[in-house]
Amino acid sequence: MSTAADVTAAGLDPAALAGYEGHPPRMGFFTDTSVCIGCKACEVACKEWNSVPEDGLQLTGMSYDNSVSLNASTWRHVAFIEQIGHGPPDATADGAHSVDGAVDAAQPDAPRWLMASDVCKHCTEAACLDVCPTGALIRTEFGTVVVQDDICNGCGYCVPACPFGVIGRRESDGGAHKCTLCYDRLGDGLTPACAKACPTESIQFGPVDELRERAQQRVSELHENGTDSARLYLQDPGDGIGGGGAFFLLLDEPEVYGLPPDPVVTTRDLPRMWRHVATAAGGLAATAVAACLGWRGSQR
Amino acid sequence: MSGRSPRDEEFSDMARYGPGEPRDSAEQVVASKVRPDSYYGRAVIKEPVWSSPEIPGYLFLGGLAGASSVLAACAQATGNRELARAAKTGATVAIGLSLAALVKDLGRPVRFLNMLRVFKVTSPMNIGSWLVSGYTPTAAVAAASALTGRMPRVGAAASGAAAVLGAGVATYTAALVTDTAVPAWHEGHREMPYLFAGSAASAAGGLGMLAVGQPAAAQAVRFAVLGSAAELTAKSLLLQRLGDVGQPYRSGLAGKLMETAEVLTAAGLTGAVLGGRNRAAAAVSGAALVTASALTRFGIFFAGRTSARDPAYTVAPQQQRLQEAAATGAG
Amino acid sequence: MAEAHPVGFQWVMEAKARGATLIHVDPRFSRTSAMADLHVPIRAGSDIAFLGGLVRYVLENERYFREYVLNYTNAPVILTEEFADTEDLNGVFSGLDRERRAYDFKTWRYQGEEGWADGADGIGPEELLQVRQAARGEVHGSGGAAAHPVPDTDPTLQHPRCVFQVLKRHFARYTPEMVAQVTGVPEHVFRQVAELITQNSGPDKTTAFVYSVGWTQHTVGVQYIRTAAILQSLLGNMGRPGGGIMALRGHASIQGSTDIPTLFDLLPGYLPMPHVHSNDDLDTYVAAEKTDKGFKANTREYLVSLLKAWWGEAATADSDFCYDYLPRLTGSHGTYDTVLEQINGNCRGYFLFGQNPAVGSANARMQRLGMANLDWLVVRDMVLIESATFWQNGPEIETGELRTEDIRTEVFFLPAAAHTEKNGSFTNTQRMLQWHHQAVEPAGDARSDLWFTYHLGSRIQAKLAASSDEMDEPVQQLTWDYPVAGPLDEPDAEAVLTEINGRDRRGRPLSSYTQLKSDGSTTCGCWIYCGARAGGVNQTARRKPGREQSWVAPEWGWAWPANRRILYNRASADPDGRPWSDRKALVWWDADKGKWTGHDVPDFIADRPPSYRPPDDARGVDAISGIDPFVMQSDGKAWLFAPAGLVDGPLPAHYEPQESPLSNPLYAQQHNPVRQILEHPEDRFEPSGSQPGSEVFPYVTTTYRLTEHHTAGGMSRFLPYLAELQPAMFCEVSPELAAERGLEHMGWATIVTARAAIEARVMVTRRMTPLSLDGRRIHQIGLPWHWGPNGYTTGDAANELAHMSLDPNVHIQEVKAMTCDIRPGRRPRGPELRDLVRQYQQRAGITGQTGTEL
Amino acid sequence: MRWPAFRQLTGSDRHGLGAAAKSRRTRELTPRTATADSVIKSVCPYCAVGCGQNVYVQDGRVTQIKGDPDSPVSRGRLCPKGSASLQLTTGDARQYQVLYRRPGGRSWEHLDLDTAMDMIADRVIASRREGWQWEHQGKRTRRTMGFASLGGATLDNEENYLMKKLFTALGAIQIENQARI
Repeated sequence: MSTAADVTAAGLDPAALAGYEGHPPRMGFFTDTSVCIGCKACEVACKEWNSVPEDGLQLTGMSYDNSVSLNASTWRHVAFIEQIGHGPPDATADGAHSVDGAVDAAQPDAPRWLMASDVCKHCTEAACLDVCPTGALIRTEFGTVVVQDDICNGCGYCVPACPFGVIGRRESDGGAHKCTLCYDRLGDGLTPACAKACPTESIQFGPVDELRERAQQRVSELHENGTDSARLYLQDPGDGIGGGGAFFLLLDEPEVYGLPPDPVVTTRDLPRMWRHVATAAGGLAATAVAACLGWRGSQR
Repeated sequence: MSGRSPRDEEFSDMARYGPGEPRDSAEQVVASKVRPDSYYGRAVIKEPVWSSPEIPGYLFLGGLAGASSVLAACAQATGNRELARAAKTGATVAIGLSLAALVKDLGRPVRFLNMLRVFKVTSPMNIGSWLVSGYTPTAAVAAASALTGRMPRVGAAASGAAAVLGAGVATYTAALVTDTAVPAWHEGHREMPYLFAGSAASAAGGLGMLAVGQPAAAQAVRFAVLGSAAELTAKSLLLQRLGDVGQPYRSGLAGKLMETAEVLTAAGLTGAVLGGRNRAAAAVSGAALVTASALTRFGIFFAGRTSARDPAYTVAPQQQRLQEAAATGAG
Repeated sequence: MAEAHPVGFQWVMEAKARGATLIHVDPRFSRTSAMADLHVPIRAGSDIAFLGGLVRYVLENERYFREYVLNYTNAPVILTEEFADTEDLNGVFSGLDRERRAYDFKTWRYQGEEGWADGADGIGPEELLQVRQAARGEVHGSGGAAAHPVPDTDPTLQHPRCVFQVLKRHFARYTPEMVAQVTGVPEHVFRQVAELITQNSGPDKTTAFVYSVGWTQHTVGVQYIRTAAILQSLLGNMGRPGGGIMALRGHASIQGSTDIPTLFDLLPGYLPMPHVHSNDDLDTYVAAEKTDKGFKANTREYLVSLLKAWWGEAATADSDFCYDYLPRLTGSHGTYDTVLEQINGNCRGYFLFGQNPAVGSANARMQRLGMANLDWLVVRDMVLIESATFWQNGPEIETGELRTEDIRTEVFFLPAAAHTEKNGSFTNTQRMLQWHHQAVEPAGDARSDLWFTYHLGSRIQAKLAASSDEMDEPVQQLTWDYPVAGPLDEPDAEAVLTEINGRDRRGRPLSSYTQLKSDGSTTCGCWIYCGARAGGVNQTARRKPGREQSWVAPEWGWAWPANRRILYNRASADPDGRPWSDRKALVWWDADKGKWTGHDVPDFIADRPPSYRPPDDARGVDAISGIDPFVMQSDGKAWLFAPAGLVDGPLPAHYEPQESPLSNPLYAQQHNPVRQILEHPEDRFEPSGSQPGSEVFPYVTTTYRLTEHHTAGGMSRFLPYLAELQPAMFCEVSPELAAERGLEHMGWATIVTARAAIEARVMVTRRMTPLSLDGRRIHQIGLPWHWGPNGYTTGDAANELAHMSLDPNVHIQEVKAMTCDIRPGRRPRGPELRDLVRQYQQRAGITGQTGTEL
Repeated sequence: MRWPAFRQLTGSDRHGLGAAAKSRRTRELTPRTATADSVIKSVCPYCAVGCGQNVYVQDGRVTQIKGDPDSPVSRGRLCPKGSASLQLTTGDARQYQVLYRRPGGRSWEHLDLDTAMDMIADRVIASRREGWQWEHQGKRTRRTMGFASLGGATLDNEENYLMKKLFTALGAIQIENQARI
C-alpha cells in the first residue's frame, strides 16, 4: 500500500512516506564483512548500551558463533562460516591448498573463515512496520525502524512477517525487540554503539546514500585485487524490500550466512490479499444466500 | 523447483553435521566446492511466536462466528427464525472465545486496547481488530434481541450489520496469516481466503445442523455442503500452486490434521446429505464438520511453523526465482 | 593478534589496505589467519627451526641489508678461539657444565677479551650458577649486558671467527628441507614466506614481527625472540618505522609490572636485585652490573637515587645509601619456586593481587596444594576467583584428596576497586604510560591496592616503630608518608608518581634520567620513568587527540624512556645520519642545527654527530660512537651473537620442547640442556621423542586465548555478556584426529597428561591442520585456557595439564607445546580421576627422572 | 487529541507508519550519556593495547563506558572485553564485602575492613620473623622467605611501586606477577 509517490533514483524516501516533513538524511549501516575479524565487540557494545539481557549459555558447535541468530535479545549477531578443505581433490596435489600444508589466501578455493556481523536491515519497505497493528513499530525521521517499547503489546505479528527473521518476542517481558540503530544516540548526533566499537570499521555508520557509494567503491576495489566473490547485498533500492537501511558486502552467497537470497516484503502482495479476502467475503455471503433461498420450511 | 527437494535428507543433515563436514569419512574431500544452502541448517525467517491452541482457535472461532452471522441473517430473511437464533447465539459465543484467545496470546495482554491505537490498512491484524470491535457488539445485540425477542427492529438491523461485518471477520484472518514471510502461508495468499471462507461456512453449517433439527437445519446443511466444497477446492488449488513449498501441509502433524479434517468433512457431508431427517445423524455430521473446520485451521497453523523452521522452504524458491530472472535476462 | 588484541589489529588492517602482506604463522587457523594473506600451520615448539631457516635463507642468498649489518650489528666482531658452536659439539655450546646444568660464558666472548673482567670474575662456579639462576637475563630488559666496548672486527665479514661467519655456519643445516622435517611447513611455503620477507625489507621497505606468549611460553622462549631479533637485524628492520619486533602483552600494565617490577629478580628500572655472591655492597654491585659503555654505565646514579627515594635521610654516603637494607637473592625465587617453598612449609603467607594461580598458573594442582599448606592467604580481587575458594570447591575437594576442614589456610578476601574507582597509570605494550582518572568512589569495603598497600605499610610501620631489632630498621626508616584524601583516605597516586619520576635536591621533579646524581642529591623511584612528571606536569595524563598530532602522536601519554616511541631509532638513518629512504624516514641528523631530529624523540645523544668516533679510553655515554644506534648495548651494536646476558646460549638453536613426539632432527641434544626443571612428585614429565613410553602421549597440545575471554577468566567468565559468547570449555581437533580417536563434534573429550586429566567439549574443525613430518602424521590439539570451577560459565582449567619446566633466562613455563592423549567421553569424577592419571604414568613408565636428563 | 488514529487523519502520516504513531516517550528519548554529570578519561583494564575509554558518571554512578575517539592508539574503538567494562565494574559478580575464612572453616564469615587490615599486618610481621634469614650459607642475605606475593600486571604502576617498596623493605623477595606466567 506504500504509494510510490516520490520514488527517486535512491529509491523510496521512507521518512517522507511516514509523514516527516523536512526530515534529516536517512541514516544506516554499511557492514563490510571482508574486514570483519569476528571479535563480537558489536554484540557486547549493543547489549551494554541498550541493556539487552544475556540470552543463553549454549555451546552450539557452529564454529565460534554461540549467539546463533538475531532475536529479541541479540540485536547484533556475528556469523562464522568455516570454508576450509573444500578444494577439489587435485588441489591437494599442487599445494594451492593442501589439507596438511599452508594456505594461501590468493589461491582459488583457499581456505576461508567468513565472519559477518548481522543486524536489522531497517528495510525501506519494512514488513514488521507494516503489519504492526498497534503502531508500536514506527519509521523514525532518520528512516530507521524502531519498536516503541511503551506501546508494543506483544502480539508477535512482526516476528513471522520479517523476511530476515530479525525481530523476536522476548519471553521475559513479552514485548518485541530489535535493533533501534541507537535511535536515542542518533537524536543527539552520536554514532550507534556497535559502529563506534567496531575495531576494523567493518560496521560503517552514516547517511545511506553516502554509504551506498562507499560500498560500490569498496566492492569494485575488491574485484580489482582479485576477490571476485565480493558482492553487495540489499544495497540496491530496486530489490524486494526497496533496499536496506543496513546493507552488506558479503564474500559468498547470502544463504551461506543464513540470509535470504531474494527477500521480498510481504506487503507487496497485500493489495491482492485484500482483494481476495473481499471476494471470499462476498462469496461467503452469496453462499449463505444460495443456501437459504427457496427454503420451504416457512410454509408449514 | 530446483532439482533437490528441500526435504532431501542429505542436504539438511550435511549442513547440520558440522561446519561443512560431509557425513562420510572425514578424509574424503567433496568433489565440488560444497556450500551448504543455509547457515548450519538454521531457519532464515522466524517461526510465528503465536501459541496453540490460542491462535488456531482464534482463527477457527472467528471464522465460525462470522459465517454464523452471515447464515443467521439469510435464515432470518427467509423466515427461518429458529436457525437464525441458534446461529446468532453461536456467533456471539464464538467471537467471545476468539477474542479471549487472542488477548491471552498477547505478550502484554493489558495493552490489548492498543490494537485500536491506529488505523493501518497495511496491517491485517489492525484492520481485523477494527472489524472485530465493530462486529462483536452488533453480533451480541443481534443475539440478545433474537433470544429475548425484544427490540426486533434493532435486532434485525444488528443482524444485518453483523452479517456484513461477519463476512469480513471470517475472511480477514486469511490475509493476516498470509501477510507474513512464512512460505507455506504467503504463497497461498490467493487461495487462503476462499479456504478460510469455505471452512467457516462448513463450520457454521455444521453448528446449525447441531443446534437445530429439520426443516430449519436444511439451510445449514446446504451452507455446509457449499462451504466444504469451496474449502476443498481452494485447498487443492493452493497445494497445487505451492508444489514443494506446500510440503508442510502434507507431512508431520500438520499433514495428519489436514487429512483427518478431510475425512471428517467427507463424513460430515455424507451424513448431512444422506442422513435426511434423522436428528442424531445430522447432529453427528454437524459436529464432524465443525471439528473438521477446527482441525483445518490447526493444520494450517502447524504447517506454517514447519515451513518457517526449514531454511530450504525460504531459500529454494528465492534461488529459483533468481535463476529464472537471470535466465530471462530480466534480472 | 585479531584474537587477543583486536583493537590493535586495526593497524594491521590499515597496513593491509595499503598493500602490506600479512603472514600468520600459528598451529591453528585463528581469526588472525582469516585476515592473513598466508597462513602457515606450524608444529608447536619448532619456531627456532622456522626462523633459523629464514636466517640461513637470508645469509645464503645474500638478502641481508649489508650497510645496516656492517655498521649497526656486531657481525664484523671476531670471537675468541675458545668458542665452540652447536655444530662442533652436536647441539651444545662450549662452556657447558653438565654437572651443574649451566653454561660458563667465558668462552663466548669477543676476541681480545679473554683477560677482561666482566664483573663475574673471582666467583666460584657454584656461586656463578646461582647468580645465573637469578634470571640475570631479565636484567637486560632494557639492554646493557657487559661486553668489551671496542672489540676486534673484520669489516669484510670473511674472517672464519667473525660473528657473520659463525652465524652462517651455525644455521647452515637449517635448509628448507630440514625446516619442513622439523616444523611440518612444506618447502614451497617456507620459500614463499622467505621471499615475502626479504622482498619487503631493505632501505625503503620494512617487515614487522609481532608475537606474544606463543613465543615466550617455551623452555627456549627467550631464544625464539632472539632468532627473530637476529633475522630483523640482518634485514635492517630494527629501530625503523614499520619494522622491529612488537610484543603483545596480555594485561593492561604487564609492561609496567616489569618496569616497576613486582618481580623477584629486579629493582625498578631493570636494576638487578642484589645477589648474595656478586653484590656485597654498593660498589661491588655497581662494578658487577654497570657496563663501560652506553647508558648502563650510570648504574650508580640510578641505584643511589632509588635508595635515596626509599630510605630518605637514612640513605647517606656513609650508610652506603642503606644498600645493606636490600634483601639478597641466592638463586631463583620465581613464582614456581615459591610454590615448592609453600608445599614444603617455608613460605607461610601469600598475597594475591588480581591474579588467579589456582587456574592461571602452570600445574594448577600444585598451585592449590601450595595454597592449602599456607598459614594465611590474602586475595585482593573484584570477584570470588578460584584462588579464594579452592578450600571450598577446588578440584582436590572433588577428588577427595583434601577435605575442607583439613585445610588450615586462613583466607582473607578483600574486595578490590575497579580501574574506574582509582587514579593511576597503566604502561601499555608500547611502553606508553597512560593515566586513568577516578570516576567514582569504590563502594562498600572495595579499596584500591594503593590504599591497601599504603595502609598495610603504615600499620606495620606503627607496629614496628618501637622495635629495637636491627631487622626492622629498613621498615622504620622507610619513607612512607604519602598524602591521603577523600572519604576513604586514598593515597595520592600523583604523589607516588612524582616519587617514581624523581626529584632534585630541592624536591622539584626531574625531567630526564641524565640529571640523576650518585651523591644522594637526587631521588628517583625508577630511572627509566624519570620524566613522567617532567615540569611537575603529569605527562602520562596528556590527552592531545591523535588527529591533532603527527602519526607518532608524542603528546598522548608518555613513553619511557624520555617519551621515545620507537627504540633504537637512530638505526632509521644511515651511518651519515641521512634516512635510509624518504618513505621510511623517522630520525635524522640535522647538520645546520648540529643535532638529531625527526618524527620521534631521537634515541641517541642529541648533539652527537654521526661522524663522532670515541677515543679508546672513553667511558660511559662518551664511548658511544656516531654509528652505535643500540645505545643500551655495551658495544652500541645489535647483537647477532650475544656474548653475555643469556644463560642458554649466545645463539639460538632448535631444541625439542620438554615434551615432544619427535627426536630432535637437528642435533643429538634433545632438550634445552640448561632449562630450569622443578622436580616434585606432582610435577612429572612425559617421555619424549624416541624414549619408550612417549607413544602414550602421541598428540601435541598448545594453549591459547579467545577474543571473548581474558587470561584466567577472572574478568570475563564472571560477566554474562562475555560468558554467553563462549559459554563452555572446548578443545579444537582436526576431523582426521576426531576420526582416529572417535571424537564427536560437540561431544565430550578427556585430555590427559602426566600431571592431570581434564574434560572439554569437542570442536571438530579443519582449522586445526594435521602435519606431515618426515612421514609421520602429527596431530595438534588446541586448548583455550580461560575456564575454572567458578563464574557464570565454568569448566576445567587447561593449566591443570601443564608442567613446570621453565625457560632458564626468565623462568616462564612451557604451556605452548606439550604432549597429551585425548579420548572420547567425560573425565572420571572423584578419586578415579587420580587413578586415571596414575595409570597413564605407569603405562608410559614415568619415574622421577623421566624428562629431567640434560 | 493524543489518539494517534486521529493524528493520522489530521496529519501527513496517513498510514500511521511514523509521525502519527510516535509516542510521547519516544519523542522525548535522549541518550543516557547526555544527562551525565561528567565524562572521565580512562584506559581499558583488559589487555596491553591500552585503548582509551570515556567513563560517563551520573549521580555518583558510572552509567556508561565507551571508547575514547581522541586516542591515537584505539581511535574510539573497543573489543568485546573493553565494551563489557561497564558490566565488569558494575555487574553483580563484584564483591564489596571483606570475607574471612578461619583455618579449617567450612564457609566464609564477615569481617570489618579495619580488623582485617590489622590481622593481616600482624600475620605479615609474624611470618616475616619466622622466615627471617640474616645469612644463607655464610653470606649476608637480610631477607625473609616467610611470605610471598603474586600479582601486579593488572595493577597501576603506582600500586606496583608501593608494593615493591614495602615488601623489599620488609625483606621479602618472593614477589612475582603475571609477567612471569
